[in-house]
Amino acid sequence: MEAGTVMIKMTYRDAAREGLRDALQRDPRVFLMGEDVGHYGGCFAVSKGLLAEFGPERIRDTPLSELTFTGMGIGAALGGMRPIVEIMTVNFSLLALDQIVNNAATLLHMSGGQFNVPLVIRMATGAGKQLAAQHAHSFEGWYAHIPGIRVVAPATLEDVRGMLWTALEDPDPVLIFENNTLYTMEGELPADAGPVDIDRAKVRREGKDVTIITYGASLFKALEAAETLAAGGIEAEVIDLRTLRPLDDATYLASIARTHRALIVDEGWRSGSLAAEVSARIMEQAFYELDAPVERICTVEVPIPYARHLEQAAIPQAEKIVEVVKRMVNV
Amino acid sequence: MEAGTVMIKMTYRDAAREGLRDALQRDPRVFLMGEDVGHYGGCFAVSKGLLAEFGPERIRDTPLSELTFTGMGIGAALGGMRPIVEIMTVNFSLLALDQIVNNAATLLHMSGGQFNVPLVIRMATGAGKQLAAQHAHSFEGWYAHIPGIRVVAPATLEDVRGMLWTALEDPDPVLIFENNTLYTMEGELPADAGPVDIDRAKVRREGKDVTIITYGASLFKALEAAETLAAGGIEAEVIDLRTLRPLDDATYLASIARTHRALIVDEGWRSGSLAAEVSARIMEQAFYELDAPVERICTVEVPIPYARHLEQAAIPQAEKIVEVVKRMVNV
Amino acid sequence: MKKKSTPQSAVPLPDHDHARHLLRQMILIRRFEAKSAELYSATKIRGFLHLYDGEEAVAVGVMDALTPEDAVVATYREHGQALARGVSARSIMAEMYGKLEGCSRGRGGSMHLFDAATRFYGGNAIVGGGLPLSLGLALADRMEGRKRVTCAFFGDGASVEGVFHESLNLASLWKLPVLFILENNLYAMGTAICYAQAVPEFSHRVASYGIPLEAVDGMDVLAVREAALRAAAYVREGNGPFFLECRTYRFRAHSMFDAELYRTKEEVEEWRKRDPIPAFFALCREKGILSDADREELEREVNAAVEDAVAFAEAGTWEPVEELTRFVYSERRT
Amino acid sequence: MKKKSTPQSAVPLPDHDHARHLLRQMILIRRFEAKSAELYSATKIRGFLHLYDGEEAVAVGVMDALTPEDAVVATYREHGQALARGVSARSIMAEMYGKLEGCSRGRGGSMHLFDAATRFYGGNAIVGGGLPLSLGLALADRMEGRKRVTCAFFGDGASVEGVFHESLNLASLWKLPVLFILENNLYAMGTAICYAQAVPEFSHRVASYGIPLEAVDGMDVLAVREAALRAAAYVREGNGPFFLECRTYRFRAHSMFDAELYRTKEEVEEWRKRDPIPAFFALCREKGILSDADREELEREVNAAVEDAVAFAEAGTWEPVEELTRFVYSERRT
Ligand SMILES: Cc1ncc(C[n+]2csc(CCOP(=O)(O)OP(=O)(O)O)c2C)c(N)n1
Ligand SMILES: Cc1ncc(C[n+]2csc(CCOP(=O)(O)OP(=O)(O)O)c2C)c(N)n1
Ligand SMILES: [Mg+2]
Ligand SMILES: [Mg+2]
Repeated sequence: MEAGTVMIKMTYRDAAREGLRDALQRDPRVFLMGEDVGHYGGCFAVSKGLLAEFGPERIRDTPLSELTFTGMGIGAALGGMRPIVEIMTVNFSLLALDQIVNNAATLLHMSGGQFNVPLVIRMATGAGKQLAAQHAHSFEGWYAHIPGIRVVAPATLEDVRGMLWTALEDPDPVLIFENNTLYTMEGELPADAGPVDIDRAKVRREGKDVTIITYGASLFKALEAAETLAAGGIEAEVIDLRTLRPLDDATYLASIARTHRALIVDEGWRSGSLAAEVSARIMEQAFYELDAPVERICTVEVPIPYARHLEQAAIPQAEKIVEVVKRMVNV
Repeated sequence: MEAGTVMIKMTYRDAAREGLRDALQRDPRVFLMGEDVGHYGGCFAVSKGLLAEFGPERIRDTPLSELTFTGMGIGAALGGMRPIVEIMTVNFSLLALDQIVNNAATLLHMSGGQFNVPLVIRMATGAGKQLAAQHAHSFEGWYAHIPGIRVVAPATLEDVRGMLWTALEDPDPVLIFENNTLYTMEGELPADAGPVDIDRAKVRREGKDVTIITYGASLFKALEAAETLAAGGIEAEVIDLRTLRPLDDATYLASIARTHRALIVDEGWRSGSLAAEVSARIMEQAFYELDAPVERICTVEVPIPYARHLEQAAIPQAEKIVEVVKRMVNV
Repeated sequence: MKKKSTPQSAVPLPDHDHARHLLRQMILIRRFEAKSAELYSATKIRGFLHLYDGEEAVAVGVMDALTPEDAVVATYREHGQALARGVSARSIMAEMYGKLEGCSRGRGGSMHLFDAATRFYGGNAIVGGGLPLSLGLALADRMEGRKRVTCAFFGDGASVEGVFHESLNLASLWKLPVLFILENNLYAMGTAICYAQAVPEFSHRVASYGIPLEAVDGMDVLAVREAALRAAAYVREGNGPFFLECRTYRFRAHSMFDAELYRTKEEVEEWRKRDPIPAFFALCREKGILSDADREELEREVNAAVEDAVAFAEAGTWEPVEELTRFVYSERRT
Repeated sequence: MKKKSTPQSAVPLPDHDHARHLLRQMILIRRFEAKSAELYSATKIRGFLHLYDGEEAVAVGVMDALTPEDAVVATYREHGQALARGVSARSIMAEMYGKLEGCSRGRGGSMHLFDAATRFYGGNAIVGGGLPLSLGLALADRMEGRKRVTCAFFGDGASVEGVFHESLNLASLWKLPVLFILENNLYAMGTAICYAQAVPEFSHRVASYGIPLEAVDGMDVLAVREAALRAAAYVREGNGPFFLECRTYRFRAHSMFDAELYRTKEEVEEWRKRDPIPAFFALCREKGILSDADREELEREVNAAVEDAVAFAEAGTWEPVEELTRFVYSERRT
């Protein structure tokens, strides 16, 4: 950070809003559309105030028609705009999946390179707020299966603000997943915070004994666990994947070459999780570096229950990370 | 097989049809609904003749409304019927995904065990017929991520006929994926072929040098490769997963305990594939058995191209299996 | 196909017991939810909580027209729908506490109330997601020759989802015994109906599927009941689906996280003047069907019932964490 | 809002050049597809192949009403739409061969013809999947103040998908410059419209979204063209969407894998009597606009063009397998 940079206190939600304001101010082709982004102020208050500031042409409340307004975003991108489509939460994005998978992700390819789709889709994701089975999905890892789209998961204020900028400059569709438990997280951001790369994972904490690979809200559980472990003399390196598709293998492989042990923490259900993909890649690319099998902590394979104690038992927790790492390191 | 069993020559398509006829004859609660299952005779001619035999109450042509008729299947199952919903191909099932993920897979759990959903959904899947990006998805592995549903992939005549029976007896939703390149495959089936289990993987060929784990149409590529390899003195064991969710780990782990090497062949895209999950499980449960890293052959991460040479280059092939196994065994 | 709705005054009046029952149900819903909101602030209840405040006459009027054999598919704003259907206040409150004794064992919460005994098929939190289920339940009845009605509740917001179009078309095409209950409260979250619908009017669209529609004052419990009786009879007789539009209003915020920036206090006040509870009581008093004493007694009863529900929920138990993975699949495999 | 369509006789007649152009396009489509079917049997073309045989007047009439600045979103039955829009026969044939010189580099095939030069946005093989794209293209034009029309083709089958409802509502609500072209050929694959739609009639439903509709004889190229001109003008002037229903019929099977069990030969024969090509030629000859010699010349031209396209495709090259993973992401990142 430059000397003299003014730091501003804000929440993750504010940072997301500043990212949107930036984008709307910078590029007249940018507009935001989605359910309740305007008059209501955004389901998570992210877009609060933007309708008054930018008007109804650029902050567009849509009817409850996820499939169509998402596809409309694709069409508008083809037509030269830079739409930001907000799907309120990932849960409702299943209704729009056909447009994402069969149009956004394929048009460039099917047209032999003629039509790219510079579209950004934002959605909230994740469990942890007692919203029960239909409102607590973590499908960002699932989306990362689809070639033709880019999937990012900003965990920090800097990323939630800066990734949007970079995503809007990308010629291809970018899906941004904001974990719904992070909106109230507080932090500081430079007044002139700008774009950040959406290509590389980041080491968020250095350590020599084990590599913890994670992203999104689980990052903070991993960092918390790392502090606990440090007190017991175990130094965990914590890696924030940031971009889930395409995965930046180099960063975590380099870490594993030092630590020889890896744990992946992922809020998706275990079977077919992003964690499985990372584990398989480590198997393929770093098998001979490993002193112990790679392990995964994922969400238990159950529709997320409403009751708090059950929900918390279903999703990854810092204590569990501590427990597994201790076992791994003693192998 | 019992002595004296009469064997009948038929195709995979015929076997699928016989499975449907069995079911419709056996249980008056069973009915089939989907696009063009009646008057047209089924997109792949699987249900040809059934409308004439069972009438329009039980062979129901639906409008092009995937989301609604799939959800209607869920409702009919709740109402005591045993519906078989045919979604013409997995490609169109994205339109119905919300009902599958948010209702079929969750109702039992959300209702605290009150309402189970005895629904069977059949769909064709897979590439290989030059149908291009929107018509060549292999999402069965992707579906296997969802708790609350069971996912099966019959590769043989016996399985495509018998799995339906077992699926209809299951109290929970079962998705049956029939690979579209298999419909014309010929074989023999006993006249009285009946139900088969939908719990266990099967060793389709024994071998001591390497375990090839696969399912669906890739099974035959793996078997072909195994023959080639055998000529060169390498004995590959070939395992047909059959059920993709929940996975039967025991069968492939037992094999790996003998062969110490595993290759997974999967027609899904590589990142986040079912193959990744299997690899991760081997990592977790058989790390110390491995003489070489587990490898994967999956579909190249590209929307499936129309041109035959490109499409064939995108999906797994026997030659590639031979090549990878040779490399693995020489490690 | 559009029928005119009958105003409260023109509808035959209920007798004392019946009037008392209707009023009691509406008040029960109102008090139960007021208590729930309190308990939300006290963090006893969590997740989303959508109140039915102002819309009570809809659920109470409709449910009174159904038989126990009929089925109900509800929305996520379904406390009122569940209570009016006869799901016990105890089990609903326990559910919102997340207790084992809840109607969904604490796994569903406010948005996912289920009750097999009253054929209450949930609580669906995907807007419009219940519509196909209702068609399927109705199809099962039709195929089995059972003369039942499946009643599907949904909002104006749901009516712009694609699934609405598909469901109306299929229900009509296959003559399914579905009673569509539109709770038109003019808003989908913060989106006024004029921002959601090109033509914020249902009669022509519904008629274009060949489905008869009746629009009724959803603030008038007798009018809703009468219309629902006619509608249910039509459906039960095998004529196919019927569409009942109940024009109503929610007095409170969409959920507990709503600053209500999208409508004015004045608008809400105007609608509050049409509160279905005092309106119905006034009518009954004027006609000599119910007295002030009746009402007081009834309020006492309801308050006791709500307190009892809270006590039940408080005394309830937490499901052991070891049982987390139950109900992902059925325990029996037939 | 429904307008009566003008019969062929009442429409102003084209001059010689224009008539020749219209006839030539229809014949080009017919011959091109007949050749494609042959090449399919010869396994030069693979995958799905959906012929437009019988429906030529729709695409030719509509495209003649558009300007080069307008955009077209097509279906999977789009050879006719592409040819009429001006995508070259060569590049389409090469595409179906899977050659690098194809309009989609051989990656799309018959169902995914794309052409930036003519603003032809594909070839969409998900029924109804193109509708939202057309709305988005129109929205971009509207936001940028461009007076363009986006023309969305779709079938009767697509009209029962949820996306149809959502798209009509949104297009009307936001007054988007979309020209909806319904190719109503009475079947969706093997499903006759009466098995798909409760009310197999579009005018009321479309009106219920506040969108004007005109139904036109889709076997009459002049009537289609006139109606499309009026419709495009309406849309271009900023009045919002317009819905043109073209009543037509496909003479051949749905695709190359169709035993046509769902309709009778007699029905097909009846419709063949209304073949748009002989009908239009007969009119032009009767009115002295075109002669037999004109037609013969034109047939020769078209045959040559088709042969040329085939030769071009045959001579085309296969994209190197090494390039398989191109176009998954853009090569430039701005
Ligand atoms: C498919 C889907 N999209 C968005 C949401 C978020 N959401 C919850 S309630 C609601 C408004 C629904 O309005 P309406 O159907 O009119 O019912 P009301 O809340 O007025 O009772 C929205 C947008 C959702 N739950 N499901
Ligand atoms: C969403 C979806 N469901 C099913 C199909 C399979 N399918 C391809 S074409 C077709 C019929 C479409 O009929 P219509 O829209 O009337 O167009 P037409 O073929 O008559 O031109 C069907 C069912 C598909 N491609 N997409
Ligand atoms: Mg509403
Ligand atoms: Mg059609």
